[in-house]
Amino acid sequence: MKDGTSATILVARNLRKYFPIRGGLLSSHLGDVRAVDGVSFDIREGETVGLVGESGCGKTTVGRLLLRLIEPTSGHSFYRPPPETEARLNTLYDTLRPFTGGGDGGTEPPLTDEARRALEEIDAIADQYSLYRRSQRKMRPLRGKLQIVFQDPFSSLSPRQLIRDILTEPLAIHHVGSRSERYRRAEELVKDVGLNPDHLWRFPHEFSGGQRQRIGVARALALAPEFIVLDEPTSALDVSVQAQVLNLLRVLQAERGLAYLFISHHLSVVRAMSNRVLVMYLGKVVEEARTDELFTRPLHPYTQALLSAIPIPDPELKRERILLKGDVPSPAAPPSGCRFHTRCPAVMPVCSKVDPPYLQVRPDHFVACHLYPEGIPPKGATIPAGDGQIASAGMAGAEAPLVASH
Amino acid sequence: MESTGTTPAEESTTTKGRGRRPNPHVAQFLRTFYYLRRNGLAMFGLAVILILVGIALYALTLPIPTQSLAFYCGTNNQPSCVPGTQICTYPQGVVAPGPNCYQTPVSGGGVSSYPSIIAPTFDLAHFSGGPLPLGSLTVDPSHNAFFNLYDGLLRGSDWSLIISISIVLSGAAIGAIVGAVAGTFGGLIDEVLMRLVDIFLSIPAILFVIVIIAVLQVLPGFTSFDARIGLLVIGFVLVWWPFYARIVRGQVLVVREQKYVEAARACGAGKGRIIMRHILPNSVYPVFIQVSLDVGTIPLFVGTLVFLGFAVIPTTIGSGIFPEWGSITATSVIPLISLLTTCQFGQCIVPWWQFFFPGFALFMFAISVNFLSDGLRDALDPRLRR
Amino acid sequence: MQMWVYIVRRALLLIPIIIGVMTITFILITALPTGIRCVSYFPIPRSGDIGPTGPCPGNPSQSNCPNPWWTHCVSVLGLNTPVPVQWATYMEHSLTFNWGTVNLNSYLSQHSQYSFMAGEPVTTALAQVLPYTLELATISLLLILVVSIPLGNLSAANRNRPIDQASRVMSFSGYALAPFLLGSLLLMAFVILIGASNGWHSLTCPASPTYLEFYKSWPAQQCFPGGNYPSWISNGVATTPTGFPTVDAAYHGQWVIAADTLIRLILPAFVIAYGSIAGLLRYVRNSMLEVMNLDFVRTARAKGVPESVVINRHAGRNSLNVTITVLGLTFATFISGFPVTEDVFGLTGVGRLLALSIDIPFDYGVIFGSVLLFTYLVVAANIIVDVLYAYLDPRVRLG
Amino acid sequence: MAAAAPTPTTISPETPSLAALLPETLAKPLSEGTAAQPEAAGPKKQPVVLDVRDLKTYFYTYDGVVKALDGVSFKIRRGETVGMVGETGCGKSVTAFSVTRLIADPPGRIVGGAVLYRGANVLRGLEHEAKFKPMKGSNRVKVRRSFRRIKASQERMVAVRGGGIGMIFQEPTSAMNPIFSVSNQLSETLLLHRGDEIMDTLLQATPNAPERRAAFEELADAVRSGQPTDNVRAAAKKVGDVLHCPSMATQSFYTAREAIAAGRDPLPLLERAVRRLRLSRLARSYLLQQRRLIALQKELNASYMQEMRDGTFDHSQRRSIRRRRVATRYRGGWLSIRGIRGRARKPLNEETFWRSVTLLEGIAIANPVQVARSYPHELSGGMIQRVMIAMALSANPDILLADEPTTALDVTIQAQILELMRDLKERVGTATLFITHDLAVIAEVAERVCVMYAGHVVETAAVRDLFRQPLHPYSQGLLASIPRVDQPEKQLSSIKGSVPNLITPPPGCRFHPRCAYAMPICREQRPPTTVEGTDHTVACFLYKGPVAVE
Repeated sequence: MKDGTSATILVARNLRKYFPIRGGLLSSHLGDVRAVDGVSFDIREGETVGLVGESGCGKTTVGRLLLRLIEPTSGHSFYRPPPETEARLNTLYDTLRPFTGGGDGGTEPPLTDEARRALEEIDAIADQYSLYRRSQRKMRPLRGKLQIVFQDPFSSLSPRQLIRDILTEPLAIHHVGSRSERYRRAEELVKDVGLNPDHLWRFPHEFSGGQRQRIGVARALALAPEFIVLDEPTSALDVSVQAQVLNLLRVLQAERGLAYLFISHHLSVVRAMSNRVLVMYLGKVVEEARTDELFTRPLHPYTQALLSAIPIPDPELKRERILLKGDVPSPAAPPSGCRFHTRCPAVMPVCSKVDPPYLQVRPDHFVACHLYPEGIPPKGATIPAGDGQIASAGMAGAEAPLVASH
Repeated sequence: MESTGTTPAEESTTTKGRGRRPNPHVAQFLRTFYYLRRNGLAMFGLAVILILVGIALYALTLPIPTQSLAFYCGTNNQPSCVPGTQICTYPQGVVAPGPNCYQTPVSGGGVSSYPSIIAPTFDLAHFSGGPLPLGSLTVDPSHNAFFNLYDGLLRGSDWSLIISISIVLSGAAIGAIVGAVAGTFGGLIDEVLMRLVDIFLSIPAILFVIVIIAVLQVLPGFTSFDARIGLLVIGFVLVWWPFYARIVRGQVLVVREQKYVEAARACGAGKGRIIMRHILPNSVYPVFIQVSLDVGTIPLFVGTLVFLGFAVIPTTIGSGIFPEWGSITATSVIPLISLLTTCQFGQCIVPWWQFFFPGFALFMFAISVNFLSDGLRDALDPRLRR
Repeated sequence: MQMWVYIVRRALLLIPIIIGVMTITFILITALPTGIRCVSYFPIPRSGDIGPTGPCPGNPSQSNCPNPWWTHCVSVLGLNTPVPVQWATYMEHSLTFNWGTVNLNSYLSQHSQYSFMAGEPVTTALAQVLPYTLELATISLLLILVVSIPLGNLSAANRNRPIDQASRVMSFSGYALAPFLLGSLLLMAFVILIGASNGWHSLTCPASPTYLEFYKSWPAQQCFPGGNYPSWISNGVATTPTGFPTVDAAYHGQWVIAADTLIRLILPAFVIAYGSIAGLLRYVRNSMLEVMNLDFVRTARAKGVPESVVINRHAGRNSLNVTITVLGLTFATFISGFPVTEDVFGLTGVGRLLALSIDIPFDYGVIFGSVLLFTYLVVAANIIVDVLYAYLDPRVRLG
Repeated sequence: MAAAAPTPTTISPETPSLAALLPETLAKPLSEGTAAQPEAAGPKKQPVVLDVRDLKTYFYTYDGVVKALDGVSFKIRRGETVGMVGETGCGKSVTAFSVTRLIADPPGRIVGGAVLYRGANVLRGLEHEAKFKPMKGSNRVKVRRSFRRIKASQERMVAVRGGGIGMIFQEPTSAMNPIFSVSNQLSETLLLHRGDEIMDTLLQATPNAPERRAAFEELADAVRSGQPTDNVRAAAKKVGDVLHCPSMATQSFYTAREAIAAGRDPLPLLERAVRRLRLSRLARSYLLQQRRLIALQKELNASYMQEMRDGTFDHSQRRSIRRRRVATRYRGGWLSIRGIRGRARKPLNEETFWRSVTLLEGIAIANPVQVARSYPHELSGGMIQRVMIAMALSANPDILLADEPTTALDVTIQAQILELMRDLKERVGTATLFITHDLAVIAEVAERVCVMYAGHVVETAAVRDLFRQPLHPYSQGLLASIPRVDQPEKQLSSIKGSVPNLITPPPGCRFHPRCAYAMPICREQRPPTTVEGTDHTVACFLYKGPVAVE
C-alpha cells in the first residue's frame, strides 16, 4: 500500500536497539544483544500491521521503540511527516540502503558524499519529525496518541489501584476535565469494552484474564489514541475468550479508525487480524507483504518453514512439513551474513558471507533473501530465479493449507 | 456483538455479593485482617501489644512520683539504717526478715558499686505497692534514687514504645527514600548509594551504635538525660536506615519492571508520579513488616547498650522520667551477675524477680511483635493467600 | 563467567567497603577533642599532664609551656593539616596497623588479666585476645549450622505439624531474647541448679587470678584440676605455639585443661548462636518450602525418586545456597553478640575488651580498634560466603 | 552433517533407534489385573493400561473448596495416544498429577475415585487418609490428615512413578534441577529403573577379551578411512559386543572420532577407555551391595503393587525386606564414607554417563557428549524438553503423561518436539496422555481425545470424529473459536462469558451458563455420559444415547 491514500502515522527507518552485555572482571562492555537491528516500516491510519516471529526475535522491542518506551541505539521513527517529506525520506533511505545493509559494521562500504548529504538531510528532517528528537514535555501530547496493550493481563494492572483509578490516571496525567468528568469518562470506557460501571469499584485481582485484557484496552483508549501497539494481546488467554478480545479490537478499530501494530507469535491470529504482515527473525525483518499474499505465497524460507510448522486443527489434513534444524541462535552473537543461514533448508554458500538486501520482489512484497537477487520484476514475469530450488518446500509450506481449505 | 457484552457468567465469576461496596479499600483491609485472624500466634501477639499500649497510655496518666518514694529504709524489728544514706548493714549472706533492706558489698567502685540485694521471701503484696517495696531498684551507685520496679515497669512502657517507634520510623523514612531513589534512577546513583549501604551494613549494628554514642557523648550538649535519649535515637537511626534502604531498593527493582509501570510511562506519567503512585505503594509492604519486627527488637538493643555500660537512663527520678524496659532489665541484671560471680555458692539469694519481670515484659513485647509481623507477612503475601 | 573472575570481582568490591569503613571511623574520630584523640593514641606521659600546655622544664611553677607530648601527638596525627591530609594520615596509620595504644581505665585495670596491656599498642592487645574470640566463634558457627539446617529441613518436610510449630516458636523466641538476658538467665540457672548443688560447676564457676593469667578466661581454682597450674605457664606467659587456649592445652598434652576450656565455651557459644539459629532456621524452612514447590522437585518425584532423596539431594542442595547467603548477611548480627556474651560469661576476647573499655573514661583506642577488627571479620566472612556460593551453584560458577 | 550444523540439534539419519537402547519395552506382561477390566470396546482393542474412574480432586483453600476434578473418567489403552484438551483451569494438569499423586497436599486432596494402573488401584486406602469437617459460617472445610497413611501411600507410589507412569512437564527450563548436570540427572533415572541391568553389565563385562584389539583396529580404520557413519557405528558396536558392554560402543565411537579429529592414534585412547571396566575389588563390592539394594527395592515395589492391587500384603515379608535392606546398608556402611564412596562409584558413574550419552543420541541430539556434560541453564528450552522426554522414556514406562510439553516453545521448536515424540512413539510404543489447550496440536498427535470443561470430561471421541462432528456444545464452540491459518475467511466466533470459578460451580451441567442450547434441566442435574456411535461418548442432555457403562 505504498501508494495508499490513507496518511502515514509513523515512518520507522533503520531502527536499531542494542542491549549491552556487561561482564568480566570490571563488568566491562563485552558486546551487544542485537534485539532490533535495522527495522524499517510504516504505520498508516486505520490499518493493522502484523508483526510475527519466534520469541527473542525482537518483536516486543520494536513495539516499545515505536512508543519511545525505550530509546533506540540508532534510527528514527517520524511522526506524521507530510506526504512530500515522506517521499523524500524514502528516496533518501534508498540512496542509503547499500551503506546501512548489515548493521554489523563489517560489510558496509565507506560512505560516499551523496550518502553523507543524504544523512545530513535526514538529520534535518528528524529534528522536525522524529520521536526520539523530542524533549520529554514535547513528547507528552504524543503519549496520548500512541498507546499500548500488554501481553500479560496480570502484571499490566497495578494490584493496589481500583479499576476506576487505573482508567482515570491517563486523563489525570493529561489534566483532562474535572474529577467528576473523568469518572464519567471512565464509565463510558468500561461500557465501550463491554464491562459494566459496577466493575469500576473493584481491584484487578477480582477479574478473569479476558476481563483484565479488556480493562487494558480501555486504558489504552482513555486518551483517544490513533495508534495502539498490541503486544501479544491474546496469547495469555484461552481460545474461547481470545475471540472475544479480537472481535472487540476489530469493532473498536472500525468505530474509531485506529491503527494497530499487532505483535504475535501466533500466525493464524495475525492472519485473522492484520492487513500487512512483517516477519522478523533475529532482530531483522526478513519479509513483508499484504496478509493474503504472504500466507499464500511466502517467499522467504523462514516464512515458509514458519507457516508449515503451524499445526492445523484438522486430523485429515496430512502435510509434510519443513523441519528447521536446531534453535534460534543467540542475538548476542548473530550468524554472519544472512542470519537464517544456520537453519535454512535452502542455504547457499553466499548466505554465510553476505547479508541479503531487503528488496521488493513482487508488488508490495519485500524479502531479504539471496534466493531473490533482483528487485521488482516487470509485470507478469514469473517469480525470479532461485525460487525453483525451494519450490517444493514452498508448495509444501504454503499451498497445502489452501488445498485443504478448498 | 455478543462478545462485547457482560454476560451473567462473567458476573457470577467476578461479583462477590452484588451492589456497590461502600469502600473497596476498606474491603481490602478487611480481607487482609480476615487472613490475619486465622493465625493464632499473630492474634495473640496483637492482643499482647494492645495490652502493652494500654499500659503505656495508663502510665502517662499517673502522677509523677516524688523523691520521697525513693527514701525509705528499715521497718521495725530491723537493724536501724544510718540516716540519710539508706544503707542497712548486714553480715553478708544473711537473709533479711523484712522486705526493704539494702546492703552494699565492702569493696567499692566498679560493678560492685551497685547494691546487691538480700531478699526476703517473695510476696506479691510487697511487690505491688508499699513505700519501698520488694524488688526496688537503684539506678545509680550513689543510692539516692530508688524506685519501685512496678512503677518502673509501668512508667517505662511508654518510653520503650516512644523510643523504638521513633527510631524505626525515622530510619524507615530515610531508608525508603534512599532505596526508592537508588532503585528508580539506577546507574551511578544506585551504585554509589548501594556501596554506602554496604559499608554501613558491614559494621555490626550494636558496635556501630556504641562507637557513635561513645563519640557523640563527649561532645558538649549531650549531658542531660533528654539529650542522651536523643543521642540514643540518633545513633540507632544512623545505623538502622541501610537495612530499609536495601529492602526497598530490592523491591523497587522488581516493581519497576512491572508492565503497569511501563503503561503509566506510556501514558506520559513523570518520574515523580511513577514513584509515588506506582512504585512505592507496591513495594512498601516488606518494609512495613521489617518495621514491625524492629519495633520489637530496638528495646533489646537499648538494653544491651545499657548492659555494656552506657548510662542512657535517668538518674533523677523526680523528673518523672523512668528508664524504659531495656534499661531496667539491664540495670537489674548487672548487680545480679556481680553477685553471682562474687558470692559463695549456696549462700547468696539471687533476687531473680529483679530482672525477671522487666525481662519478661521485654521478651513478651518482642515476641508478640514477631508473631504479629510474621502473621502480617503471611496475610499480605499473595502467594500464601491463593 | 569463570569462577576466579567472579571471586576476584567480589574481592575488588571489598576495597571500597574497607575504605568506606575507615572513612567513617575517621569522621567519628575527628569529632573527638584533640586531647582524647592523643590519649587514645599515645601512652600518657609520666608527668600525667595531657593538656596542650604543661609545666615548663625550667621552673615547674609555670605551667604554660607547650606540652611536648601534645605537640608530638599533633605533629604525628597531622592535626594541624587540612582534613584530606589528616584523612590520608589516618588511612596510612590504620593500614599499617598503627591503631593507637591501650590506656587502661579504672575498670580494665581491676581485671588482673588485662593489667599487662597498659600502654601496649592496640593491635598487639587485640592480637592477644583475638584467638579466644575466634575459638568461640568457630564453636558457635558449628552449632548454628549443625542445628539450624537439619531442623529447618525437618520442619519444612512436615509443615504445620508439631515439630514445625515448635521450631517456629523457638525461632521467634530467638528474636526476642537479647543475649545479655539469655546469658544471665542461663548463668543463673546453672549457678543455682548445678553450681550450688554439686561440684559440677566448671561451666560457670568464678575466676582465680593466677589461672586467669594463662586463660584470661573464667575458670576458677576449684574447677581447676588440683588447683595448681600446668608447668608450661611461667608468670602469666604460656609457652604456646598458637594463641588458642584449647589448641595449646592439647598441644601440651593437657587434655583435662583442654576439655575444661571447651566445656566453658559451651554456654557462651550457645548464647551467641541462639539468635542466629533462630534467624537461619526460619530462612532455611522458608527456602526449603519454596524449593519444594519448584518444578524440578516435582520432576524428581515423578521419576520415582524416594522422598528422603528428594528432600536431601534435590531440594536440600538447592536451598543450601539460600542458607549460605543468609548466613553471610546475618554475620554482622552474629558478631555483635560477642561483646555482651563474653562480658556476661567473663570470657576473654575482643568483645570483652570492647565491653570493658566502655567505661568512664572511655578507651577510644580499644573501642575503635575492636570495632574495626570485628568489621573486617564480617567482611572476610562475606567473601568466604561468596566463594562458597559460587562453588555450590553452577549458574554462578559458569556464568 | 552433524558437524556441519553449528546449532546443537539436528534430526540426522545416523541416530540409532531408541528401541535398541530400551530393550523389551513392550515385553512387559500385563498382569491379570487387566483381565478384570471391562472390555467394553471390543476384542480387537489393545488392553487398557490406565483406567481412571470417577476421579475427584478438591483443593481446600481459604476461600473455599475448589472442586478442580469432579468425577473424571477415561481409559488409556496400550500404545495409544490420548489427547486431553480444555481451557485453563479445567483440570487437565490436575488430572495428570492426580494420576501420579503429585498434587500438592495441602491444599489439594484426591477425595474419590479410582486410578487403575494395570489393575492396581493407585488410590488404594484413600478414604482413610483424611477426615473432612465442614466449618460452619463459611464454605470452608477443615481437613484432618493422617500423615502416617499419606506417607505410606506416597512410599507406595515409588513403585508406579517413573517405571510405570512417566511424565513430561510444561516449563522445560524449570523442570530440571539447576545444580546437577544433565548426565547426572539422566543417570539418576537410569539407576532408579535400570540399575540392576547396569550393574550386571558392569560385573559381567569382559575388558580383557583378547579379540578387542582387532575390534579397535577395525574401528580406527573405519574412522580413518572416513567411511559413512553407519559403518563406523557398526564397528563401534562390535567393540561393545566384544567387551560385552553396550555403552562401550558409544564411548569408543566418540573416543575414536575425537582422536582422529585431533590427529592422534586412537588405539591407546581406546585402551585407556576400557580401563574403566576393570573393576577394583572396592568397586566390585560396592556394585554388589548396590545390586542387592536394588533387588530388595524391586521386591518391595512388587509387594507395593500387590497391596495396591488387592488391598492386602504380606506384612512379615515386607518387614523382612526392610530388615534385609537395613542390614545390607549397615554391612556396607564403610562404603558410604566420603573418599571411599567416591572411588567405589567411579566405574558406575562412567557407565551411567555413557549410557545417558547413548540416550541423548537416541533423541537426535547432535553433540550428546557436550550436552550430557552441560547444566540445564546452558541449554535451550527445546533441548531440555528433549532431554526430559529421554529421561521419562529411559525407564520404559507403560504410560507417558505429557503435560503441555510444547506450550512454552516456539512454533518451529514445537514442530521438532512433536516430530520427535511421534518418532519415539513408533519406536517405543508407549501409551501417551497428551495434555494441551491447543486443539491443533491434538489433531496432529492424538488418536482419541477427551474434552474437559470445569473438572468434567464432557466428550470423548476418536480424533477424526471429534473434528468432523463435535457433539458437545462446548466442543463445538471450542472448534469454532480457533482461528485457522488456512481459512482466513473464517469468522471467529467465541463462547460467551468465561470459565466459572470452581468454588461455587454452576449447578447441574457446569457449562450451562455459557451454553447456547441451555435447557431448564441443565440447571438442575448433571448430564449422564452417553454413548453416541463407536467409542464416542458425550455428557449432554441434547443426546439421548445409551448411558455409558463405567
